[in-house]
Amino acid sequence: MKNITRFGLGLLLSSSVMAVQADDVKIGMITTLSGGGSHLGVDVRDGFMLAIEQSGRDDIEVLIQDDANRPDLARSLANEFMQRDDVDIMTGIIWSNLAMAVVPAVTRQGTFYLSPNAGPSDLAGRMCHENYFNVAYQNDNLHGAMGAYMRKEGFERPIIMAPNYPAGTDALAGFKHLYEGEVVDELYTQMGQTDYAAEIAQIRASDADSLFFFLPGGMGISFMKQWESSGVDIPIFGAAFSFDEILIKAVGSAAIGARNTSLWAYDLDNETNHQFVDSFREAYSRTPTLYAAQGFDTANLILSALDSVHPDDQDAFREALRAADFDSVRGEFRFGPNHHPIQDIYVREVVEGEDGQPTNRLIGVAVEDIQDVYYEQCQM
Amino acid sequence: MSVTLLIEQLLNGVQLGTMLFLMASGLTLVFGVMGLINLAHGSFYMVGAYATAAVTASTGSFLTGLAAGMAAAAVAGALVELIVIRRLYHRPHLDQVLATFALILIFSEGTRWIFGSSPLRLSPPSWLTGFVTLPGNTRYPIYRLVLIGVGIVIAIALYVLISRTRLGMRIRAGESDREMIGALGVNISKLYTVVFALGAGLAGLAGALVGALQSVQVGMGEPVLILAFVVIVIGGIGSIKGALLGALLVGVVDTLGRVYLPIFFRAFMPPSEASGVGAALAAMLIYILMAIILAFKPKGLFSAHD
Amino acid sequence: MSDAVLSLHHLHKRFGALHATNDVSLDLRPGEIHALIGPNGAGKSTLIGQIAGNIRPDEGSVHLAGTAITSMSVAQRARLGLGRSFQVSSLAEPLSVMRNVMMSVQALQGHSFRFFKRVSRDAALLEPAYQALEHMQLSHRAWTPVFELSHGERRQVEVACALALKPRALLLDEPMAGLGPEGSAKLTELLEVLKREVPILLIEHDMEAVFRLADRISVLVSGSVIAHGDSHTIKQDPRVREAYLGDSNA
Amino acid sequence: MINTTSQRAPGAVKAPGTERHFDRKGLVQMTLLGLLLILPVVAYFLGHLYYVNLASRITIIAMAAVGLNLAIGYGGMVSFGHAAYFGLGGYVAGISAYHAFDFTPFMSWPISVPGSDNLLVIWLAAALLCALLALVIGAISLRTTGVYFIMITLAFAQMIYYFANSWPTYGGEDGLPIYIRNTLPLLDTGNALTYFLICFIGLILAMALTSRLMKSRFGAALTMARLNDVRLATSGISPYPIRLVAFVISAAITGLAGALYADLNGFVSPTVLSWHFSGELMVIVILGGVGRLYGPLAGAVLFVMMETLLGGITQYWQLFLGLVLLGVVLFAQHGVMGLLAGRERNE
Repeated sequence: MKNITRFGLGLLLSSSVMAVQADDVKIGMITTLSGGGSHLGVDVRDGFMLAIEQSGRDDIEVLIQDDANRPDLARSLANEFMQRDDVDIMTGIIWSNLAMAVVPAVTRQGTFYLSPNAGPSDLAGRMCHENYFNVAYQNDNLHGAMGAYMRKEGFERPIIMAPNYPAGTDALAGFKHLYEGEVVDELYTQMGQTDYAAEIAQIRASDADSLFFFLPGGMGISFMKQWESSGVDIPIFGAAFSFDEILIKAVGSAAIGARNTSLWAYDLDNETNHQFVDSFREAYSRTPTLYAAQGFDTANLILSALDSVHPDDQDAFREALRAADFDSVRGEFRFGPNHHPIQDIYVREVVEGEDGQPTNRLIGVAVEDIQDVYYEQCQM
Repeated sequence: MSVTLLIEQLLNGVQLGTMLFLMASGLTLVFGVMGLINLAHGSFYMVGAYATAAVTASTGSFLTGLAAGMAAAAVAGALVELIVIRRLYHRPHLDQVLATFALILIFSEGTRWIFGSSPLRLSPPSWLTGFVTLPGNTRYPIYRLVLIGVGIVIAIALYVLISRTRLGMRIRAGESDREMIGALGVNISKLYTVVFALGAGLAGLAGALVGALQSVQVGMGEPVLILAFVVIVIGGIGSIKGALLGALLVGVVDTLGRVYLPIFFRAFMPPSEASGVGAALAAMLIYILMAIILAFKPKGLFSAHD
Repeated sequence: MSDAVLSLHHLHKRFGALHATNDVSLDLRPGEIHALIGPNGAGKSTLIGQIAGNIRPDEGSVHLAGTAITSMSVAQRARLGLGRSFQVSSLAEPLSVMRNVMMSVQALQGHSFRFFKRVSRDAALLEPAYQALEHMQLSHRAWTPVFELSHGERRQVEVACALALKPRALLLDEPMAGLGPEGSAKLTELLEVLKREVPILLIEHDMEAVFRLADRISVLVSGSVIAHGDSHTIKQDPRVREAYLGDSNA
Repeated sequence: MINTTSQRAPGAVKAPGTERHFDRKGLVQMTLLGLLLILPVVAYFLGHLYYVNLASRITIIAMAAVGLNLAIGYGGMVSFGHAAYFGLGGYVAGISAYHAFDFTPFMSWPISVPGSDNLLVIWLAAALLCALLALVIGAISLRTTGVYFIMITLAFAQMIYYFANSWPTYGGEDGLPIYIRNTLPLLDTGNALTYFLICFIGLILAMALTSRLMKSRFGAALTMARLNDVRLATSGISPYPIRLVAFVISAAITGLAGALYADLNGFVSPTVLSWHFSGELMVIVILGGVGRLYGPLAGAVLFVMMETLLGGITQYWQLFLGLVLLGVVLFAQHGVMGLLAGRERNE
């Protein structure tokens, strides 16, 4: 394996000094390793590199750069990868707004981009591209699946809450789309909000029978901690973005009992997944999050295509990717016509683990073979 | 909207305000006494929260953790003052901004290097979880009431410290005339270190207390820092009284704005749109408040300096 | 009173309980030096502030050449022809003497929103400024940065700045302070000549200079003018003697 | 005696040292500018487009800092909210292109305003709108001084940041893509070198404007407003309108840079409106040398290069960036230009 985190070269230094064989494959990874929410990027990177390492191939060079969660920096790094390093494939971006800044430019210039996390609706619909593959989810998937699940479970008066920004409003729209019923109220919080006392009081004052929220990262931690001591006792639901293994450990007991939708669970029963979880724990001494799983799958998808063809043959490589002929840690995996996954979405419940720490336990399937609603707008 | 809900939201606003006060009082003291703009004040908030989380996790005692957090922030403050800040007192505000901006980067990434990217766990102790039932059958978390109580105690303690003690006398002298306290024979550099460490310790205490309710993560100090600046500017820089009233004003306006603006817009808009517009306006509300106040009172409400 | 260049009518200013200016009326006539003296804390600074425009009076009015300037800003008053110097030198230290003086010329010639013509080649600015400096016998220091000047020279620059405004009246706030005998003598000489061109309201502690220069003297104590007249009258006035006996400067 | 009417030929009074002469400062400045121009051209013909785009980035950031330097360095107005103008300029480019792309009018009432992908139109609109915004913000903010000014400018920028974040029409937090770079007649703006040269000319013009401005009557008044506003007022010039106009020009330059940046990146998002970006612009100005014509350029070169190079070495690169900045502020008081070219004389 060649795990090369590239050292910056001087302005005058050409990348041609790197001794790389002509048929080697270069993958550029731009991900969030510093700043807010960097544990997502770290997990994507670690999952991805684990798969590359396990493949035993030494003709793959992975260049990794930190975007610090800044779109303009990500865009500049993408230029660096495409124009200086001449990478064949790019991947790694965590956040939708960064993906929107980077992906169209990358695919338009004839480089493949595989998304290990973000799935904004525009990239699934009117801005879809033949060189863009989403190996994670379309942003609506998990929220919609939770809507369907809560309807199925008989909750009739949910109150729903998200930050007031595009991913937040999309999340609530996605939820309502598959919930197919009236919600008691919609609450919009602020980006990066840390105090939820006002919202919790509103929730208590409503006569809701359940709460669905989308508060990724630190916002979710803050909310759940404050929720715990509020004395409101309706069940809470969310998407995996507030309930990854790292976040719920930071939340502590307050997360116990919450149910969340995910495209993957570490206790999902299939052979690939067992091996992945075991080897990840061994390599990094922690339980993988879904981001690690997505990174792992992304790498394996690339590897499966590389087995048959080099990315220089773009059409053949694209077909190989589209076939998705690899063993996914989430079981069944295939692409829809817009190169977004058609997959099962699971429901997990946060329980107390053997070590006393909260952990996710798989409790069922929310929706089988979910597909986004945007593929009809996609013309490739 | 019922009256009890309004009262509960007022309490929430006051609680937010008292925590902002802990941040703002240190900031305003440091500015009042040393004339220093400290953007890195939020870093002490973060240091306090991280130290508390780490010590609470290893000792199992929240109070020990709290003490450790406050101490760690104060020590960090003293060190920063000794190594960096004291070279900046006679520099223009610009240099202070650049240096403390650099300190933010150093503290944030240093913390991430030591503690990793994942948020840390920190919860209130079990004897402070749960809620009390207020008149009107409202349930209110005990921990938040404790926070209000701590804020009030600190405010009183600061008042006594500044108006009744030798240290306070020197601080007041420093605020009114920086040259004079040198003439009085006060050891200025020691006074500055003490005041800076005191401010940092208060920020650390705020970070530790609030960290138990929120996410202990890198960068947690920045939104609070901006709010604290709004507070001291509204209150009048250098004034502890201004910081207290500014903090309460900002806390209450922010909380009530978040709740009632969306409801207000629902009177003449479809609900989902009203929520969005209301939330957007609520996010801007305290900045609008600040701009209006400064437009009419360019030195804030209770300026210590003319 | 009608030919007065500068006149104050019944000015009042209170700061809380302190009646800092209490019904002060004064005037300044062409060709004269009118000195305003008074012990420390008499309210001189407050009064100057009201004349120059930093402080708004609570009651009363200020007129310059027949125009009411009570509600005008410092800059507006300056443009109307009120030149002033400060007790503590107030010049832009890093800049040359010329740059400081040219500011007044620039103001006199209208607005400052000319963006492209170089000041350093603008004869319309340079010439009058240089003349003002020659007037104050300082042209040899024209391109010296202010921070290199002596205390006395700075005083002269301040007066030159005021002169460059082609003022109708000059307001000089303790120009002799800190000058030493030689500097004082020189400045006194300069002012004696100057007063023929522009009347001067002189606030001064140096009694020798005051009695030599002033045509009329007003004495300010506790915010009120307690005595008024020529130097002889003032020297004899018992109230002035009383007020000054308690003062170290007497 | 003194009352002699001087008899000098017109123009006899001259400021000494106004003739150009070549010195260390000139050498450093010409080297900086020369390298910035030549290296991207060489890189372009060697086929390294990345370096051309990197140079464009540096150039644009430098231009934004030139704008800020006019306010901070020359006018003494420490604005902590210049991201607002940079972002607004960017959004003008983004929104205009969005409507031109969709063939929808930007505004239909009271007059119909179509979108445009013509860069000249966009630049004009960006500069004018930023000037207008700065006129409003400056008119209120300049009533305050010192820290209050720093904070009120920050407050206005935060308002705009939150507004852009939550206003869905133009993408909110996701930002707004510009699919195809906006155009100029006769030029292929999509070509990296052409675009770099456009940015370079923009930077040169901004610097020339600043330089010229500071030598004019307006500049003299602005300098005096910074050094001693009491003297300025006593001389008969109100500092307020002088400062306000300088603030407006400063914002327009920064806004223009924002428009260029949006087109370089092909998108605009609220990140460039955040207080972090305002802070970075300030850092660049201080890093280069406050109130020095070439300071922003030197600062931008250093900052962007550090960001780019350190980012490839370690994921904790911001720690080292912080240490470098701290070192500069503690040990190189007059910024990089002060270090390289010696102290600035104020004449």
